[in-house]
Amino acid sequence: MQVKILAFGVLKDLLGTATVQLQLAQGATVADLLRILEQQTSNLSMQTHVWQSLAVAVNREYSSASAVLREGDEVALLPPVSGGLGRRDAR
Amino acid sequence: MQVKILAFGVLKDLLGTATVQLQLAQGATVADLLRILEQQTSNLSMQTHVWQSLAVAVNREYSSASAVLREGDEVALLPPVSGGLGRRDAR
Amino acid sequence: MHVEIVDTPIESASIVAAAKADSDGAVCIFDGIVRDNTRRRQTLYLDYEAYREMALEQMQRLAAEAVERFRVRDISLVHRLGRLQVGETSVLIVVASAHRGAAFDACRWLIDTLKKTVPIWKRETFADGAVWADGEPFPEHLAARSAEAQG
Amino acid sequence: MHVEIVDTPIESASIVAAAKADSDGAVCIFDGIVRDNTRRRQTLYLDYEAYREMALEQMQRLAAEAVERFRVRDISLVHRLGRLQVGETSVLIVVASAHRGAAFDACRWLIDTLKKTVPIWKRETFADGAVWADGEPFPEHLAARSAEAQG
Repeated sequence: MQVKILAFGVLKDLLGTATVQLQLAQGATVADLLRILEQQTSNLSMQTHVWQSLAVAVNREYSSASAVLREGDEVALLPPVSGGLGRRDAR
Repeated sequence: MQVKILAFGVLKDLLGTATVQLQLAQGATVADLLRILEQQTSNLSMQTHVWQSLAVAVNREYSSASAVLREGDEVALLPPVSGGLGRRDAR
Repeated sequence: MHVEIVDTPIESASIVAAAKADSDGAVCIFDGIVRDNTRRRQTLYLDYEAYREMALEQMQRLAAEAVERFRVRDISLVHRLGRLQVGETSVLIVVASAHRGAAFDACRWLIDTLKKTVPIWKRETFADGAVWADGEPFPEHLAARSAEAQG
Repeated sequence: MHVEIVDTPIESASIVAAAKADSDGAVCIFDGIVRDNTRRRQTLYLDYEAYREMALEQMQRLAAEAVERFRVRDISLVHRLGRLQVGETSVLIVVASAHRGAAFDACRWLIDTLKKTVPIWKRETFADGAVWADGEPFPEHLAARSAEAQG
């Protein structure tokens, strides 16, 4: 089956593209997808922390790693968000 | 000695005036002054709670009941304040 | 700091614009407006009066204390006196700061403390009468008579 | 409710004016502006980008949840995208309520929650380079990989 990947922020830079179509085995989960993408970019080893801190939205809803993907899903890779103002504000 | 009394809000209505000069014995305190004023208005018995809840400013500084007054002092009688917006906001 | 007591409408937009600086990341604004009712009784208008000189001094001290205490960059604190119609601003507080936590904390402390300590009173005129609004009790250290003496 | 993502300057004054109603006594406003530095590194400008459809949906839910949770009357929540200069507003939150406590609480909850959950990112261009701003870690229930899986 095919899903559409959207990448944002630093993940877009890492994947070198904002959108990509990906072929996955039937029954693949969000975790499977992340493993595949991480392997594809493993030569950029400095960026591994990005894969640990991201969130994934499937069809615009936050989704867990165990969620099963379906044909035509829109899967967005979201680095930690930084809307509003500076991060130091949280402190 | 003579002091100048300023009354605000409901206390102004109660005393029937915003400013009054009052003759006091040398060494009189804020408490003495309040006792005199309370006696002068004692026929308006419904208003006694006002005398228990007020603050007094001497020369524009909040002052305790034990403060000794001096010739020419400006003594302001302040009902509980209600600037800003409604009281229920506090809840 | 911009601390003022005015007798004419508070120009919120220009006060807020003037309060910002390049080092600010957060501006927290409190706009106190005249509500159309108190405990469901219909309000026609409010008259604010103050012990003006003392009120201004107290407001200046509050603003200075808030800058010190919350480490915010700047504060504007403006209260209006006289007759106010429903919807008009009686008090405007603008706190500008590099960070938002301090801006919120300072703004809230300012309105809470102003309402208890700054000598301003409000006479509320309803469709069916007028009263001096109940104030909040003075903090113990400001009241002329202690709780003990009242008992 | 007025929830919007815009690509042009946020007109704070008119949004605030439109947010007020006669039953309001308190309006709490948060204005997030572009600061001239981050950790003392000089900021030239910021570029905000979003997963736009999802960000708007998330903002709408946040506003509705805040109304429900804090019992405030109305909320305006506007975020700007694109290139912003120092001093410009990136996010404006306006909470109108009969009472001030709820207005402050809702306003603060909105900015705190927005910053952790709404998919918007910021690329910061300094005098000496550009970076994607570090975001705040996602709340545990939103992160794709649990703390356990990471260990």
